[in-house]
Amino acid sequence: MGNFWSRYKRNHAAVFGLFVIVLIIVMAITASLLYPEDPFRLVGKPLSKPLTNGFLLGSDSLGRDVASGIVHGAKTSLLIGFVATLVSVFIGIFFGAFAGYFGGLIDDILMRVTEIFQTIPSFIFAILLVAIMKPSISSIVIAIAVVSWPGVARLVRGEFLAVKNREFVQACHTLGMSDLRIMLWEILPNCLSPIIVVGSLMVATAILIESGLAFLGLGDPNIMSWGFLIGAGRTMLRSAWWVCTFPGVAILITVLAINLIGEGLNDALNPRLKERQ
Amino acid sequence: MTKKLLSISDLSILLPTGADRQYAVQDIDLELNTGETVCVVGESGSGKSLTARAVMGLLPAPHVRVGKGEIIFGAEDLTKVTYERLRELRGSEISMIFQEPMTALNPVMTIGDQIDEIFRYHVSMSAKERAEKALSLLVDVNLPDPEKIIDAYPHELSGGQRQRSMIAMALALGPKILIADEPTTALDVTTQAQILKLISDMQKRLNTGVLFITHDFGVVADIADRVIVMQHGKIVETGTTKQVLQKPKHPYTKSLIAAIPRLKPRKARSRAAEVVLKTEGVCKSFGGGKSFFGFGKPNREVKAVQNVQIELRRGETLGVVGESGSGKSTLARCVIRLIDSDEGQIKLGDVDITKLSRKDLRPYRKRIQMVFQDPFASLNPRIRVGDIISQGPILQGEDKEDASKRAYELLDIVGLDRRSFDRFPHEFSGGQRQRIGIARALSLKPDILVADEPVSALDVSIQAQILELLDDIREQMDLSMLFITHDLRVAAQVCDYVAVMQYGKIVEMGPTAKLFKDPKDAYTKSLLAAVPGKDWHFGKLKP
Amino acid sequence: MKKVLASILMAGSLLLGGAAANADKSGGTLSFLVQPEPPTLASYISTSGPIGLVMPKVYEGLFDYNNDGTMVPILAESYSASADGKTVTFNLRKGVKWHDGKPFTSADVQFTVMDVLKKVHPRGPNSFREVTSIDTPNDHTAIFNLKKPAPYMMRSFAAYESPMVPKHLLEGKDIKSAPLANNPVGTGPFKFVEWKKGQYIRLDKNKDYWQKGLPHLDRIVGRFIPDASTRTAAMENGEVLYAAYNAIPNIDAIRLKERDDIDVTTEGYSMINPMALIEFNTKEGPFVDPAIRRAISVAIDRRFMIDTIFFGYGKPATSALSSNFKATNLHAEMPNYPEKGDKAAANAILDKAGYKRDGDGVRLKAVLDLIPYGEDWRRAGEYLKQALGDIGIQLELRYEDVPTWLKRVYHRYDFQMNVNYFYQLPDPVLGVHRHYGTDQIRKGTHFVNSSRYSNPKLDALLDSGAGEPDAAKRTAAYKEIQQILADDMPVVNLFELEFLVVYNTKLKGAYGSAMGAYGSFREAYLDD
Amino acid sequence: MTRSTKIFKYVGKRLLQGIPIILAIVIINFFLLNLAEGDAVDVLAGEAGSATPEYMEQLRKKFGLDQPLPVQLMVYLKNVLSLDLGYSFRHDMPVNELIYDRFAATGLLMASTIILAVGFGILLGLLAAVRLNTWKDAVITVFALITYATPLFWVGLMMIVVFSLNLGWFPTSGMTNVAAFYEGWDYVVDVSRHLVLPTITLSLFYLALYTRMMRASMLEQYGQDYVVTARAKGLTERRITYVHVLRNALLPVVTMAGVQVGALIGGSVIVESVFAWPGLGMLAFESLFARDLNLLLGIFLLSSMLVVVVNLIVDIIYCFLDPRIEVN
Repeated sequence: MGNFWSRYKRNHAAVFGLFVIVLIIVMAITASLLYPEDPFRLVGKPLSKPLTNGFLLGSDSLGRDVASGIVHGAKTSLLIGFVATLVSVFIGIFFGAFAGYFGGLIDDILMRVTEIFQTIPSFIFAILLVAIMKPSISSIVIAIAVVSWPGVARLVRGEFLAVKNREFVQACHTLGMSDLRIMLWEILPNCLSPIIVVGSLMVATAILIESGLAFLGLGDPNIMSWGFLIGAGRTMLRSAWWVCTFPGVAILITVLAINLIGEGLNDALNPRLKERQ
Repeated sequence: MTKKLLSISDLSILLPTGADRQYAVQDIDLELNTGETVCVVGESGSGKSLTARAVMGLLPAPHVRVGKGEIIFGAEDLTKVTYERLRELRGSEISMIFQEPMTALNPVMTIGDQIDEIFRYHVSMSAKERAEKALSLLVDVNLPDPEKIIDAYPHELSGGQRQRSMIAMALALGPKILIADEPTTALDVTTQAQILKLISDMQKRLNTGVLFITHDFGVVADIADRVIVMQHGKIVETGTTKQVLQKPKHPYTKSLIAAIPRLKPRKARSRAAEVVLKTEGVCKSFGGGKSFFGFGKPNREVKAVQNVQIELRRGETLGVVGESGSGKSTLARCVIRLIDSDEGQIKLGDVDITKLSRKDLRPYRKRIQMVFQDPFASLNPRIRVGDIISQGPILQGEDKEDASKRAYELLDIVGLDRRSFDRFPHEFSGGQRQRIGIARALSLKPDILVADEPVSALDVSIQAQILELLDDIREQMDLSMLFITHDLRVAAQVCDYVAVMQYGKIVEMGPTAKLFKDPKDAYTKSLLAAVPGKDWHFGKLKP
Repeated sequence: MKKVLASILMAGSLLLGGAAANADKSGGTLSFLVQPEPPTLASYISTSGPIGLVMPKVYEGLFDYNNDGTMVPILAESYSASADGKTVTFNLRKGVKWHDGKPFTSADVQFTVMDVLKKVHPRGPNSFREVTSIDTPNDHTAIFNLKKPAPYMMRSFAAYESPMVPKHLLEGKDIKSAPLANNPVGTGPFKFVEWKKGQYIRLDKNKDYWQKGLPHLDRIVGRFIPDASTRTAAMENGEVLYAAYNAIPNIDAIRLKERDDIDVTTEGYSMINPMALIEFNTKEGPFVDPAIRRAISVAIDRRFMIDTIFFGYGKPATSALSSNFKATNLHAEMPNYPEKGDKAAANAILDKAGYKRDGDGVRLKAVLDLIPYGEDWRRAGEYLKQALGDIGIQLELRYEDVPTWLKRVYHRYDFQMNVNYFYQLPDPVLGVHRHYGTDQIRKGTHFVNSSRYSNPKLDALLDSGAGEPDAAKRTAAYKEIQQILADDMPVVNLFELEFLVVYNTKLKGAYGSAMGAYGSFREAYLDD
Repeated sequence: MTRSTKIFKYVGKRLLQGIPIILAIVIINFFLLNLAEGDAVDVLAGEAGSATPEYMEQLRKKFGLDQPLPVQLMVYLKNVLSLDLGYSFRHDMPVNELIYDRFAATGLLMASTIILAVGFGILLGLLAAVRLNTWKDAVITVFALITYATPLFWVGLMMIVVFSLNLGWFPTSGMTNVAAFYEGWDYVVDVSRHLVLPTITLSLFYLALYTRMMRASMLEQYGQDYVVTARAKGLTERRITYVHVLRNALLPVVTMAGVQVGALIGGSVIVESVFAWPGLGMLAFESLFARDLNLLLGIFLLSSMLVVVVNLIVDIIYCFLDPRIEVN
């Protein structure tokens, strides 16, 4: 662990990214302290410019505080990002592990299913799923997970293929270990590094997908999220730029930070990528 | 007539800050003359490769760089010349060949193109001339069918052919110096012999000075004029081959030489009557499967093991020797049922384990265990040593406490500190890891140990210790051992009985001493002939 | 008592004279926004908004209507009604040709009304419900025979409401699937040329238009741009010159209005009378009690909704009828419609009705469905959630796509309250009755009485309101109707929407018709 | 077997293997869409203003929506197998015709996007890797990170504001100038002008992806042994970079480009929506909310086919780039 951290902190940008994300998480957790009012509350003069009428980042067309929306929305956006990633990583590991470990017919069948999901144009499919399940936070999470898992499955399969022939796995076989135990306790921990790196980037992608869905009007109407703010502000981008710009910037910063973390994780977990000689 | 080509004096190479030592190479002096072969010998981490690279200006800058000293070539100090000058010298005056010809060649360029580049960047010749020259070079290095090889990609060639191509490339412009960085380590023993011969022929023809990096004293004995022994970045001994090999002065050199397995077969022991393992007509093929939808033809079939009969008796060590691809590892994996054989019987005592289901097999698992080749791949980096050793017994139903107790005992047996129990594999050296692997194999108190090249990834001094350990254990525990190796010297040292495999078949089998002394099969003969330094092993040295 | 209801002779010469004076106005292409892309061009089957933007340029009605309500003769030159109002005779214009060259005759009128509008048009069966037959004594005379007088019928002859379609291209075919739908052939000033799906509909000048000198424009192109911001940008860039029905969001319209070359008007919607409202499920769920519905109406700050969501465009509702019906003396202001909302009063109503607040101050919980026609309605829902939360009604918003929402509200009645908006159209009979009549509880039919409110007294009043020829009696009937509705509130009317037209000032002559964007644009021209 | 007949056979085999995948996609989507409430008739009736239940039943009968689901599916599959994608309820015309028209627009946008994104991504990644740890590398890396992280619609709208409204260089939206109806060469120029902004917007995201990937890939290749060999041969850095490293570094980028195609069709929904580009993405979006089942299934079918074909093309390109890959 100490070793990991020392390698991670060598990448200054990644440390910065981590700092930003921690800040955002703290902001999300303390949202109700920073802005105790419901972010949907109409609290002032509609369409106030930033820094006027007591609004740090301005107010939207109904007089809601954009800053409050961003602080409260951080929770939702991060939650969507993390949960969707967890779900898709879980599905991906399931498919990838069984396909890679057992090979043969099981591999063929699982990979065909994966291929099917990879072949469907993903964003349209996400729209379809959300539309069918009705826009809500859970349907958005499910939709994002359903369209993102094939990448993980392929990655995990590749890792399992590589690791399953390593000698320590063979040693487990000679000890009479069961397949499930080998997969879970022996192989999986050795595949975690690339999964963590890819997963960290998927969080960013999930947040972007959520904002795209919200842009198309497929956000949860009852929960404050950055996507919601963007959806609410996008038609007035030209007249009241702040309503949609600040949440957009919030997304940009978050996605950027997560990406920096992802690269840092990559450097720290996969030191295979040598510096140029 | 010889003249001085290269003179390295007081050279130190700095490692990046934070490395375990400050210098990779410290205060070394070295000279190379025309027509001479200087071998730099040392174990991994001795700094021999970096020394070679420093000559070419190929240190992985900026992290690793020359700290002080000079490398004089002709009238120039190579540590000071411009990059452009260095580039001119590389490939034309000084050439280099590498250990792993597969990765050292660009996978997406044909051999011809890769040779052609040298001419394009050093001399001005027409395309036609260059092509002709390239072809003649391939002929020179005895490549079969050079017209075909010139258009081939590296992956289409065998390891030996690739290394020949590398040599052709290196010698293209008749360099004054050839630096060879373990050029035969990745090759089979027969191929190694051929490549060594090729290098030495070329050297004679071109009067090249060869700086040869190796860890194998056998190779040194075969080719070197002078020897430099390195340890931890310093030169500990230097002298003519004869001096160093026959009368080593430095204790390190002495210990190294003592550790080298000799081609002298061990003394035969009396054979026990009890057969613990017996295979009959074992066959295994790979490929030939069909895809899910059944399109297309089945893949090409490789018969890895064909109709193999072996017999292992209690307390003896049966060696299976052969070159890469001979099927010896496949046989080992069939015996231990990591893979299922296609045909034949594998009997543990009276029980044919090829027919057992995975569940029924489980009780038999503990009777036969395996030691693996790669000490780094054979231990799960995420699991503590204690758990690695004790999980076998736990799986077989032993309770946790007993298993731990046993694990501690095993650590003692394989010569590891009891504190190792709670540590992770990456904290150990290769030799220590191999001891952990042996402890794991012993944890189930097996009757039979299958050792698949257990020492081939280890430095020679460590190799000797592990071989000794295995032999001790076999003795103590009355184990029988199936010992897979490519190295006849190792086989000679540990095996009572030897089977020689080629193309999946056993071509010859017999008591070690008899087989080595009086090989019947042509292949066995050629294997024995190719063992590096065999003359030296039998007390002779290159004149 | 034989009385000519009206006899209009808008001087053709005047129009012709005008045309002559505008002879130099010819030429140019008008591109305007059509939002969203229409499903088909069969305006005789669908009254879908975007179809209305395009097709009145191709098909014509018997009359058009001016902003002041006067009728403009188009395919009919005049009409007269019998004294009992049961026979209406139309004198059709001579020399009118369909775009394919065939003459337009009374047979087309007869076929259009009897076989098309009365059968497959969404509103035709209602508008022409009293028409039993049409006689065609000659090619230029069509006599409508009615069961009862139907004064409102005379408000529905515009091209958008009742387009005249060619009999020779529809007769004997399945009207719903006839190829005419996507290859319209009309009598109008512009001919249909092509419909490039996802891009535009192109109409070119009808050179053989019956009125010489018209139209001025060479071409009209209706463009489809799905994104509102991009529509605004296209308007700013001069790529489109005309945008109606809030294709440009109000907030942008206000900004664009400041520019010299762009102007905004609310005219051209007087035949539509759109009204935003909340429908309640009055049969089950939390809103069975009229007191709650009344309290909701009282609590809502209608002015705030108009100002914040529609940027000041709109009028607070003051009764079940649009204030535009003041012109016909049908509208009466009612209680329970405070403009700024009165939360104290609303709380009082709820307290009195016995709805107690729990520890969180919540009296009851409900789900509010939102009409899935754009962001504005989401804002409305978000406002309502706040406003009703203050009086102890905790709302959860539900926003589903169109088919799901339609099924929920009009098919399964699986809703509690629903934000929606309706066109009240030029007469309450056409646009208002459908919410309240017991006969309008028609499961599976969209945009009718989804509240399932049924009141025999109201039904009787609606009946008499529809057929009453006497203006004073009609006024009285509607006053009582509005009174009952203000008490029972099966539907809470929120505000009268004012749609905007945003247009480039280059474009002239497109604003005379009461049909506004649903007009023919035959007199429109570009002034450079 | 010669290489070309091998490739030919391989293509055939891959296409055959694609068929069950595409059919599976159609079937999955068929059932998914039927899970959704409401059908095309509801939407049509809702848009029309009002329609009687009897009329709606009639329409359903006409569209075959009154049949049980398995029957509808069988009918659909039967049509698909005879290359007929059925009839669009909403647009009242054959799906084949509708899609054919839109496909050109989508194909154009996709092709230009891929060319731009892959081309510039490779170039920038290369530049960043060659100029590692200089300001150029820093600028490129930051640019890639930011464009990757910026929501697509935001970029699109800003493009319109800057390049259409403020600078007036390009039209805001659409595919052609509808006031002009150009023909011949003018038409090509016109469409190209309309293509610029959507292409840039859509490619920025992928450009960032490829840039980062190319950079990483270059750096990884620089660490390979063959680079040391090349240096030992006395080659110039230029030659090493552009001949040795580049070709090897391209391989993962090419693979990635193939995988991205599917995402590209989906990702274009937002760009098509912002720029009113008449492509399949927008059509799919609209037909979903109109429950125009046949049309939507047709689009899914076509997009999936496109993905299969493009992946195949990428694999073939890969074969030529990497001689180690055997076509089999």
